[in-house]
Amino acid sequence: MEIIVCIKRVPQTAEVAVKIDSTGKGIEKDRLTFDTNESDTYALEEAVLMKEKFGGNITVISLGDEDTEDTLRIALAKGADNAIRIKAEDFGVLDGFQTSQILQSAIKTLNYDVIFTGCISTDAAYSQIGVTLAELLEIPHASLVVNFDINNERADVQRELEGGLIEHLDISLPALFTIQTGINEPRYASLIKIRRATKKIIKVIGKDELQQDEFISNSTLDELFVPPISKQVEFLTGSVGESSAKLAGIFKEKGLI
Amino acid sequence: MKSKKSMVTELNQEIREILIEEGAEDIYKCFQCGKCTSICPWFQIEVFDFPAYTFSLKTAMGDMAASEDKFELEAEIDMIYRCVGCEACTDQCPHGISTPNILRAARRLLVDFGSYPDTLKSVVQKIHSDANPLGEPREKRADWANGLEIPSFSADLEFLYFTCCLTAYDPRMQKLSKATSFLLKKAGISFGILGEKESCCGEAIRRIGSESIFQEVSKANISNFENYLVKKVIVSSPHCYSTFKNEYPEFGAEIEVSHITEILFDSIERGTIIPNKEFNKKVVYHDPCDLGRKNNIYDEPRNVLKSIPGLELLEVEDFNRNLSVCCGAGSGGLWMEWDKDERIVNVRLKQLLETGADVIAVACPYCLQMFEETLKSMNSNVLVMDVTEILLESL
Amino acid sequence: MSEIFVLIEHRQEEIRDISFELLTCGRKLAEENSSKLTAVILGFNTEKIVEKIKSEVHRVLIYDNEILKEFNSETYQIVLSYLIAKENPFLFLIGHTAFGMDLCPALATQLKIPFTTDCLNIEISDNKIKVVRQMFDGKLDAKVILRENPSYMLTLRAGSFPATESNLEAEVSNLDSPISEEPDYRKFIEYIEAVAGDVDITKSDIVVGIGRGIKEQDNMTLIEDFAASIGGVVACSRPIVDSDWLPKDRQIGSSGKVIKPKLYIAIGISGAFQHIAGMKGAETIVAINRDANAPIFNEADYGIVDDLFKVIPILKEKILEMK
Amino acid sequence: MKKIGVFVCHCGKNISSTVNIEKVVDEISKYPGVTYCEDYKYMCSSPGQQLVQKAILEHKLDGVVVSACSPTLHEQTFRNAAEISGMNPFMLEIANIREQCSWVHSDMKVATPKAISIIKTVVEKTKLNEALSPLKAEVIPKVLIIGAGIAGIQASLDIADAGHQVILLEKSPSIGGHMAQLSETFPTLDCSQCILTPKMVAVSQHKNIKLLTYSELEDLSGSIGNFKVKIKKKASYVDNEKCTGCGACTEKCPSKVISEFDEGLGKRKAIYTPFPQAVPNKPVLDKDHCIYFLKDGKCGICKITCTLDAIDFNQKDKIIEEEVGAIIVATGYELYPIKNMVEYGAGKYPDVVNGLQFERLLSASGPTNGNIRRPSDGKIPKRIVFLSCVGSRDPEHHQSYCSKICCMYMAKHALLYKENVKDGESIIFFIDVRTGGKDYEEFYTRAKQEGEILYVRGKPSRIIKEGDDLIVWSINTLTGKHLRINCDMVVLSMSMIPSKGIMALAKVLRIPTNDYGFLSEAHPKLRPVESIVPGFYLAGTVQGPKDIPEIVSQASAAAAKVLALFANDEISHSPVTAIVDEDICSGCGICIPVCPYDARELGGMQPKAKVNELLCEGCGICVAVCPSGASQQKNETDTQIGNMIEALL
Repeated sequence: MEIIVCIKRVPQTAEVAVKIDSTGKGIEKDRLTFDTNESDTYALEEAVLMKEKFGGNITVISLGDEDTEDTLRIALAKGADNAIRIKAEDFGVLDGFQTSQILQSAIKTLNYDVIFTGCISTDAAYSQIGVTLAELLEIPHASLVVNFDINNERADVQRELEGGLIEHLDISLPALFTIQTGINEPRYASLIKIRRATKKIIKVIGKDELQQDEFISNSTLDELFVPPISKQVEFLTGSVGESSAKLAGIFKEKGLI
Repeated sequence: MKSKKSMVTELNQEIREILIEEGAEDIYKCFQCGKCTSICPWFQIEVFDFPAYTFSLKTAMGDMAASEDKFELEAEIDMIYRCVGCEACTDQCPHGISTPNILRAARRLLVDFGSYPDTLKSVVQKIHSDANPLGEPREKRADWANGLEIPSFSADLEFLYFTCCLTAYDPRMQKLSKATSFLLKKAGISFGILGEKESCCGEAIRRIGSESIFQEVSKANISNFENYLVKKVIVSSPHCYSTFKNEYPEFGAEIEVSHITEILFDSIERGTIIPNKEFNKKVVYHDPCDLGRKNNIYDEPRNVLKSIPGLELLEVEDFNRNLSVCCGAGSGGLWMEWDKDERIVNVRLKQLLETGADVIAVACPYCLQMFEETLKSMNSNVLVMDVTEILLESL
Repeated sequence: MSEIFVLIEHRQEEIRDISFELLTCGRKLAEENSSKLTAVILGFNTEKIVEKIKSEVHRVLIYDNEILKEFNSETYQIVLSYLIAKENPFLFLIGHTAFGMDLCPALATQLKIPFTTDCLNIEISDNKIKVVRQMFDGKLDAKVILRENPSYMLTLRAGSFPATESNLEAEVSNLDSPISEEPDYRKFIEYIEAVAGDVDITKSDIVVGIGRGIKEQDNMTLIEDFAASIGGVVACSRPIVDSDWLPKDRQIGSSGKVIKPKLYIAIGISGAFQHIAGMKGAETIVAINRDANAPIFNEADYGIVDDLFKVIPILKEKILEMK
Repeated sequence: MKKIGVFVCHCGKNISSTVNIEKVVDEISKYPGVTYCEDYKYMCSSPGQQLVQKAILEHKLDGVVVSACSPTLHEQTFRNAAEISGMNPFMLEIANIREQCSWVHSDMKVATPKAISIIKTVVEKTKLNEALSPLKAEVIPKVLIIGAGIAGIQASLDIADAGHQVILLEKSPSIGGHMAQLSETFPTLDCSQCILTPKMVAVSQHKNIKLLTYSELEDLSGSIGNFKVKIKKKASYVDNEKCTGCGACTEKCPSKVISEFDEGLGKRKAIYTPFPQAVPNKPVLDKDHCIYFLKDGKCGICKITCTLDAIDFNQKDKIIEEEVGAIIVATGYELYPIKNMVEYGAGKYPDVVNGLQFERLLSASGPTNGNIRRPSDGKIPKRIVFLSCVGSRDPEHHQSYCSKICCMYMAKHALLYKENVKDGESIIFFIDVRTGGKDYEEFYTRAKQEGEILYVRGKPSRIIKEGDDLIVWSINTLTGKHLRINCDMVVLSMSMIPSKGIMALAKVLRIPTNDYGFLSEAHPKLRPVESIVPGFYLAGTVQGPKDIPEIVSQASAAAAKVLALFANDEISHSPVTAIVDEDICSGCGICIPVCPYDARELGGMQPKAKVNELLCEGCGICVAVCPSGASQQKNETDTQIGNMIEALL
């Protein structure tokens, strides 16, 4: 089985301060730690599990700058066989739609049965790359996959819906699946694989090699701003009855009950 | 799907070589006596086996974190992150081999490949971004000092008081930094703080294995020291102490570092601090690894306590000074969480409580945090206090 | 300006709340831009749904067919691409839900319509669309301008436009589905209910966290009743797990789960930093603690300094009164 | 101009692999003063030496330079060869192109020119060498043996039997040493005292042996063949002429003191003989514990008891002066103190004992009459844990060396314990079991089986007391399992260290020690019983940990070396010594304290430095410190050194 996994190197911003840079359109990256986008790690693990089960090859692909090769190398250490970097430095600022088109132009020349992507990136958070890419490649897709298997050359897929409900689907291959976190437990890389990964050659593709010149943009980011919030604890005073009533009132007002 | 376990270990020179490059060069000294293993705090955990003595051999064989099986590998990496870096093994090893260093070699490689526990990843990110492991804003680093009239450090002041991240941000720990600044003033010592210019000393992330980010944050501190002409530093945390004293010189730092207990004992001896209020409690002193075993400061904190009238100083028999047992917080342990019956802190706390003390005295914010948090679920009236807090009460 | 279309999302014969939020948003935009609002319903035996939507919009377009009974993005895509190509709405609004995420990018791409997802706010001026959406783990907001085009497609985040009522009279049209069979490449099999009792605290909008202040295991019922009264789940700090009063997967903190609910109520939790790390992403944080200096109050929006055993039963009553 | 011949050795490939010999010969042949140059594969071999001899005769050489290995190896060989050809041996010099050149380089391009330079400098030196004749000195055929344990006893008997005089010095009241304390000895399990006491008696009765017990060496001067020694015989307050050793005084003495002989497990009196078979069997009075001395004459029971009036409270220490030709040092060992082992209780627990204490418990003459009782409460220990390598093989905290005998004596201990306590259980913690000795492995195998000994691989980390029991913490490194073993007693096989005072003694004797205080032998393989300083010989554990067979062999070997010395009436001493030009010497005296051999003094009306050439070893320190240049070294004159430097530049 030939599997392609699309991954993205993203700044880890969940638990740290994020500051807007001087352009107003990006963030200060000096002090941020970069790592594989969270749901992408699950996508990769799912690929490795499938490879362990059915055999085959995994190719990881990422559109990014040179540092992205570190991220690709981690994927190699965790079980991918080949890695491709598409040189982001050949392009200007890209939106998600352009990214999908670039990925598509690179992937269309490859053999694949299954493509896995993460279901969302933690930086831009559009949840659109995977599904768009599937459409561009003209293959079926399913997003937010929380259970995956292959039977009789078709994918047996469960998607996560709101409220704890699961949607069970049957999809023909080749197809693309965006993977939800929690579908599996991403593995660690062993030192042996780390060692092997450091010696592997990552294929780097420039814009010239994509056989496509124009990538249409859907949107442009105009500005970033800090959401207006003010967090200063408001102590609700008075008797127990009074303070409780005030709190219940706040819940109501905020539509929480 | 679980792959089949192989009982054959293959020699892998490459793994050995890279681990040696990352600092595991001591492995050839090991003669497999196993003393490290039974002195290790994990030895006292009944339900868990931490085979410290195997790491040299496993490294030499290239059999470290080498399993091809996902679950076995996870267990191996889990093991690598159990080590609290207390150096009890190093202290007792006939050849002075540091198991923490051997494991750190593996940790460095694993960190580069994101193959380490998520809780520690978050610590690394926070220290990198916010200069503290709590993820609190840099701008608030000096908030503990609001209203205390502590000057910003300048070259005309003798000492820089470098707060630990915990004592800077955590409301409970801020009592330590406040007590410290009060005592320093009382002793007539000229000092200032750097506030938001301070970065975490980086000790924890270096031990976690994140060498590159450690170097980044430590260099930020070192260039601050240079820019502000800092010559002498007082620290609350033995972890800062160890790092400044033993590791920053690698990167060109030229500072003289004192732990607060050294300064306080000196002040008591010189009579600038006179403890005169009785503190009629039985106090047991817990030796922090980074202060005692790693830096040989055993007597100063004890002497401070002994100088307090009414205070009865107890010792944990057989487990004091260099034979003290780690609180479990070292080398990332503060953020790791093991099953309830697999916690080193419980072992140490039991030993401390068995002395019948009313107060557990500590000289390290990490130890304080570990003991106090654990005591909360124990229904005990025993207090955990920093030496500075106890001294403050006797003034 | 041509019309604004809203896709009505329903599941197991119930209209999803997001649909009313979409309608509220769509109505607002339609009013501001002197346009009309159309609801699009794909389903089977849609009468009950149509009934509830009729007063919300100017026009209702219905594809009622057995193959549209359940959501299938591929089927929906075929039907909607046919509809949109025919109607050319100015804006097509879809919920940013599991359905919407699966549908919108593919549909818009197929139709070559500029689109974006997960919008919190939408602004239309001079036929141009500017939206606000969150980035970087919700830490920053971004203004995004869509490429100028006669039509657009957006997905809207749930909760961005609290639903309001309306009393319009819609013109209802039933349309014939352009297809009569679910495509072979994607087949819906079934819905699977989550196993009862399996609580995922990271997925709940309301979380009630308890700490050492609860004192005894017997007091757990008090908290569970309270949580039930506001539709929340019970989670905790480490000491509670240590005491085996709750399973490990209910622990919030750096070594437990990291949660980002709409509402987090911390009861009897002092707020060790390990715990704070797990809950500070909550939208609204309420702390109830006897100690006014407890660090948890540094993170809280609202605080009550009092004995939890006094506060909780009364608060529960007040909430039930309000409901 | 002198005619110098140069002989370049290949040393097989040792030199030739990195030094281009052909080029060396070519270059050196052209060097001024070199009239002959030749190379050979092994110059030290018989044909090699013949080459040198032949060339001396044929080319009428005045001096020879052999370019080969270090002079410590073959300088003598070649000088002897030269002498046969009629050349003064001091006209032959060695140029070291092996240790100082070929071995330390791998690049021929570097090594070859360096070898050439080395040879040129030595040629320059040789040109100005003078013919010298060895100094001769008389040998006093009398030996001083320091320490009367089994090593000293054996050496004494061997030399005395050969008809020479022996002075045997022992600091304790009896001879016998540690061997007298032992129970049975491995691997044969014969009783230690049974084999030792006949030798002790033989010493006491030998006409050629002068036994000085309770005595210490005070001072030493002179050199090989002619040492002057001062010995302090400590006051024993007993007149041995009168005393018959009846023991009445000991019996009546009221002062009980911890017994050194019983390693602290038993008591002795203040006036005592250490053990029943002591030699001499005369008591000594231990002034530090005697009530008479401590309380100003308020006791004296011994004096009253002694019917022979042998007690003499006024006895004084006596200084005895002797002249001897050789000295054997056999001061033995002691055990590293348990108090250094913090993790094992640091001497806190009485039931944690060392190997010698356990010997005393096993010994029929011991404090428990050979019944094994634990020290704390006299209980029969049912389980004993033995720990190997305590303080040994621990370069980080203690000694890095292996104490060699522990593996064997632990097996013996456990076996004897099993014989003594039938239901007893022995556990031996080991890292490696080392049984290198004749019949040792067989003994170990037997002990393991008969003694039902549990051998566990691992080094325990702690001994903790819990109630009545001791708990040993360890792991079994072969199974990886944790062990917390409860037991009644623990025996620590502490490392052997040189006996107390060895450093002070070595300083008096001016002989070198290693880092631990063990005396250094002249060569670890070829001269194992000699010190590098002539006239001093080593026997037994003073040189390093050993078992009894090895000690006895070494003692006899030392004796043989002494006898070889005594076989000649006189010895020759190297003439390469310092000399003083009295015309220049100002008598400043700087050279006196720097001389490590005490070979210098100021003498004469107008004091001038003088050299005792028999003591002078030609080290050259005096030459270096002399401000006026009055001190010169024969065949190492300033001019020679100047020429050598010039040749190098």
